Amino acid sequence: MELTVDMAINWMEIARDKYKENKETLTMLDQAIGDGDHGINMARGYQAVVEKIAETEYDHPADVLKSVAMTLMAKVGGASGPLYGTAFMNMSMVMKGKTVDQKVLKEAIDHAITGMKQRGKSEIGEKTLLDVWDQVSSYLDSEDLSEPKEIIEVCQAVVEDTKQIQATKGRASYLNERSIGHEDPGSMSSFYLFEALAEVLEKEATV
Amino acid sequence: MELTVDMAINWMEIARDKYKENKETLTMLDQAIGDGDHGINMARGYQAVVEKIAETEYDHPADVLKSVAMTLMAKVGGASGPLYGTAFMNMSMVMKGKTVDQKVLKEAIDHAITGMKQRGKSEIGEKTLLDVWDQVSSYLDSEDLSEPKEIIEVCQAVVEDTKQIQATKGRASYLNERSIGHEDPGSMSSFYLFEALAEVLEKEATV
Amino acid sequence: MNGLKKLINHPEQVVEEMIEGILLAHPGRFERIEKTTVLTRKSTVQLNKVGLVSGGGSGHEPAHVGYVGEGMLDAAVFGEVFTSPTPDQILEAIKAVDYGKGVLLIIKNYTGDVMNFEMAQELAEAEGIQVEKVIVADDVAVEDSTFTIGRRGIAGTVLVHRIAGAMAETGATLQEVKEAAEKVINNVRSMGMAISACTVPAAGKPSFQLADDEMEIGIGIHGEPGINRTKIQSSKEVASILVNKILADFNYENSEVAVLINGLGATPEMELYILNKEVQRILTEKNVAIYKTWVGEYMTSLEMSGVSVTLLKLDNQMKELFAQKVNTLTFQE
Amino acid sequence: MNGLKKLINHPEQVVEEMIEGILLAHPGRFERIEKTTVLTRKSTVQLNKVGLVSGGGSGHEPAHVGYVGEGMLDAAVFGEVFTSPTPDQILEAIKAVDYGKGVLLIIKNYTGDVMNFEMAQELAEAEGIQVEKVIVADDVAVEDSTFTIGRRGIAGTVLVHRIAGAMAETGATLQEVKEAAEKVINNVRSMGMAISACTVPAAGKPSFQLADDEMEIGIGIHGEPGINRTKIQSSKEVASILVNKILADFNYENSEVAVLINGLGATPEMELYILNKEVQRILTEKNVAIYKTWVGEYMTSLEMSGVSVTLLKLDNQMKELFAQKVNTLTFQE
Ligand SMILES: Nc1ncnc2c1ncn2[C@@H]1O[C@H](COP(=O)(O)OP(=O)(O)O)[C@@H](O)[C@H]1O
Ligand SMILES: Nc1ncnc2c1ncn2[C@@H]1O[C@H](COP(=O)(O)OP(=O)(O)O)[C@@H](O)[C@H]1O
Ligand SMILES: [Mg+2]
Ligand SMILES: [Mg+2]
Ligand SMILES: [Mg+2]
Ligand SMILES: [Mg+2]
Repeated sequence: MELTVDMAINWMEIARDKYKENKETLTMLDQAIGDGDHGINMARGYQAVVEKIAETEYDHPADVLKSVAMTLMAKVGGASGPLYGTAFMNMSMVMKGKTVDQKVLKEAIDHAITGMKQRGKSEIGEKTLLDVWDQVSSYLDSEDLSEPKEIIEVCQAVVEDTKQIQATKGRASYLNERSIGHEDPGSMSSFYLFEALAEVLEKEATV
Repeated sequence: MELTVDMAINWMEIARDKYKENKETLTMLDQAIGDGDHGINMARGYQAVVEKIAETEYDHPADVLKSVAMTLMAKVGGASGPLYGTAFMNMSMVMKGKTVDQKVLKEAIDHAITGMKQRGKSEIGEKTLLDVWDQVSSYLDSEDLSEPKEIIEVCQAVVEDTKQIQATKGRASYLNERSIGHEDPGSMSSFYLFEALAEVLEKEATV
Repeated sequence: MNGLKKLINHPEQVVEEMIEGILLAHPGRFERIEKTTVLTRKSTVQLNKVGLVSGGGSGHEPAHVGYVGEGMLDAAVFGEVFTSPTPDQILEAIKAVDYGKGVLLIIKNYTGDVMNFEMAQELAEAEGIQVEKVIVADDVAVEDSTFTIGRRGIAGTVLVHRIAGAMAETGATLQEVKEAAEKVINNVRSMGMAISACTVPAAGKPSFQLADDEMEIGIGIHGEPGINRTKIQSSKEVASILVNKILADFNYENSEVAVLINGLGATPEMELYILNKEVQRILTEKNVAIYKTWVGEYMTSLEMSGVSVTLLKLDNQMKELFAQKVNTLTFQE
Repeated sequence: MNGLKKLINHPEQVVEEMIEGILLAHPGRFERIEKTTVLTRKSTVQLNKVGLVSGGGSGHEPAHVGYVGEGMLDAAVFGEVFTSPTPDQILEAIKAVDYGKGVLLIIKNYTGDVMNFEMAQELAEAEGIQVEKVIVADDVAVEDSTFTIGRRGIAGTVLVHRIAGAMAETGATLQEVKEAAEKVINNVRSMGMAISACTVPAAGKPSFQLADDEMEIGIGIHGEPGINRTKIQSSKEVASILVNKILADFNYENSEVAVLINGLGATPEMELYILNKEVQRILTEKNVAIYKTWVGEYMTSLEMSGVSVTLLKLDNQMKELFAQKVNTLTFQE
């Protein structure tokens, strides 16, 4: 595989559609253990992302992701804005000047995780979106990307797993053990993001 | 008939019980076309009345009614406080030094009506408690009091009739034609008052 | 407890307990006349001015205690929830704030309020105190008619307190203070609406019911039903309904006005400011110049969700009086 | 319209329209930084003091704009409803109120707020501006733990604004202002509860549901569920739950405190004062002396019905700072 500029743009377009469509789902999840704005935040952010990248010319996918980072940072707010902003910024840094194959993608995701951990002062296993990114990284490490849709299953499983965890970071942590039994909204939004990526890669693979 | 001190006291006790029991009915009626406090006002006022007259010695029913007037004036508030206060004050003035037979009672009620009209700047037929007092006066004029319970029917009919009237005084007047179809809460509270009186007179008649 | 969704102890004790809570919170501001529900202005100096008394049923907080202090009222009389206070209480207030120049009663036009205040006035006059009264009737939702009690007094009353209070503070005579109050009354109009009702504690259930998609136009401040029920509309449309009804009643064109956007209890400040934006847009379109604006809760109706809009046409005297110092819980300017 | 029971035009435009409504209502108070959601203090003189910036999600009005002005904040940054503002906006605020003595950020302890403000701080420092921050975490409902994000910042934040603002006004250095703020943070504790939830406009439905006879203890100010749900109780019992939880966390005995009784949006003033009475009774019983009390809406949660209680242990410096002049929409003392 190779992630091109067009694919990166398409990734964002599909993500935008998914966030728009699933705004209510994310709202509901965030209402249960947070403050109910996560769906709104993501929908607003990715709408702005798509508008931004539509009006710009890009030479390299790293540049697309940098635009995405800046836009998310400025339009999302809350906890997810800086986290996703940092993630895309760090991915962009890794990809810069490189051909984005599976290895580079995995390195980019790892660097995104490093950045988010630092920004969020958090670790894997605290019932946050980090848990999804971590498993995507592992998957890219161990499997070749011949069937990109497998990423979707991997993410789905993590989201399901976050149900069992008691949150220790983010708003859900205020609930103590009452956070158990609910999926983490940020993990769900990361699921949509990687689902969108998987669909782009799948499309590319079958061309 | 002759209204004695004991009967006047008993009248107030029965009235208190009726207001306590029917607080919700009056509240409901006042919520429909007023502000919902009439039941509370009457229950509070007559509770205070009974407490007041229990601790006082009286020589004449006029003195009892004067206590009632002062207490209602000080404990009820709203529109009904000054009106009922004035009514009892004026009744007391008429009864003073007299044997309270049917004729004196009728004169007392007429004087109450005069006072309330003046205080409320209102007339008969404006969907207020005056309508009930007016019919009680007519009844006392035309019938002998051999069956006091007839007063109850008279009052009941007036309350029913207030439904058809559009209020032009009191809070219900703000509703314009929307006040039609609802009984006037003040008429209903006057009904309870005369029902109590009728029961006292009835008791006396059958002794 | 009684199962009511209210943070209270006993539905019949709310007024007494509120007064105690107010005194504890603001020990320097108020004096309670013993065994009454009257709070008077605490002053470090001997006052030599017309005394101003207002009051009415409780449940409209910050009215009226929030307006007691320098440059506004001298006493507030608390009635039971939505029930006018009684003449004996009002009389005590009059006696307490008669500093020698007479007392002005500022009454909202409700049968109960008018009767109870008038009786107190008669009693005070019988004791040799000079008392005048003004009656505020600013609510254009209600028809102005000589056959009925006429219009209600609602949030516009606050501006009467403000102007009469400032006038009294200058040392003006009772007649002058009364005239200043009447000028406000003649130039002030209000109109309100609600999207949910309120519950009188002792009544235990809401005064009326609005469906999830309904609003009630022309609501008063006592949980009385309004004059018209419609589907819920945007802030823009609500502003237009309220302002147009006011403008149809009184000509504010080409004049300078004070605007009071008043929340009825549960409406977030966010929504009041959004409504303010719409109101000011309409006024500007209609050539009404805005001199001063207040946005907040000034005359509430317990936890009712809704707003009222008040306009007051200003002249130079009023502008000068608005510039005067005021120091009450709700106004500090 | 969208059928929401709110007086708005469009759920996604509420913050922008609110800002416009605020500017129209108070033209003399605020300046908007162009193309941002930042309102700064309008001053007739050149300021020479530490600049104070606060902000956060909207829906907490009067926080934070109500605290912008002489003796408190220099800028408020508005985020979307319940969503921290973004670093670019905060950066603009920092730049605007850097009068040459540096800027202090007053942040409430939420992951989102902390991250966005910290990023802005980094960006501002990169531009050569001296920036310090304090993080308010006064809510004792949440466990204090180093493994988690720790406690939330709620109504106690207002007192941090007040003291840091007064300190800055004296011309103190950034370090001194920060220390004054931190002293408040170390001595302030709060706890809240709700009897009904609120609805984020764009979410369209309430954040949680409470039955007619339920209340939720330990609620935050973002419509998050609380820590404990119980049957609704009397004001007396609510006061005792809230105050005892605070006293269990911090020893206020034999000290002087400031008390803030904060309504979350829909709770009538009447109920806040009744609660105040109960709170003060308990404090007096426990030998806590009350120096100053505020009762009202200071840090709301849209139209949530509920309250929070805040206690701050005072020393002489704080008492002097509380006596200093403040002139904002919400505080004028
Ligand atoms: N410290 C953290 N580290 C990593 N992820 C976090 C952290 N705090 C929160 N999150 C993620 O952010 C999500 C919430 O995002 P959002 O609702 O947009 O922000 P907020 O909580 O400020 O309202 C959570 O579901 C969680 O996955
Ligand atoms: N001007 C008036 N003249 C005679 N009766 C009146 C007048 N205004 C009101 N009432 C009576 O008072 C009743 C309402 O009493 P109440 O609810 O206690 O007072 P309020 O209207 O002040 O809340 C009405 O139902 C009506 O019968
Ligand atoms: Mg959230
Ligand atoms: Mg009534
Ligand atoms: Mg009443
Ligand atoms: Mg949020």
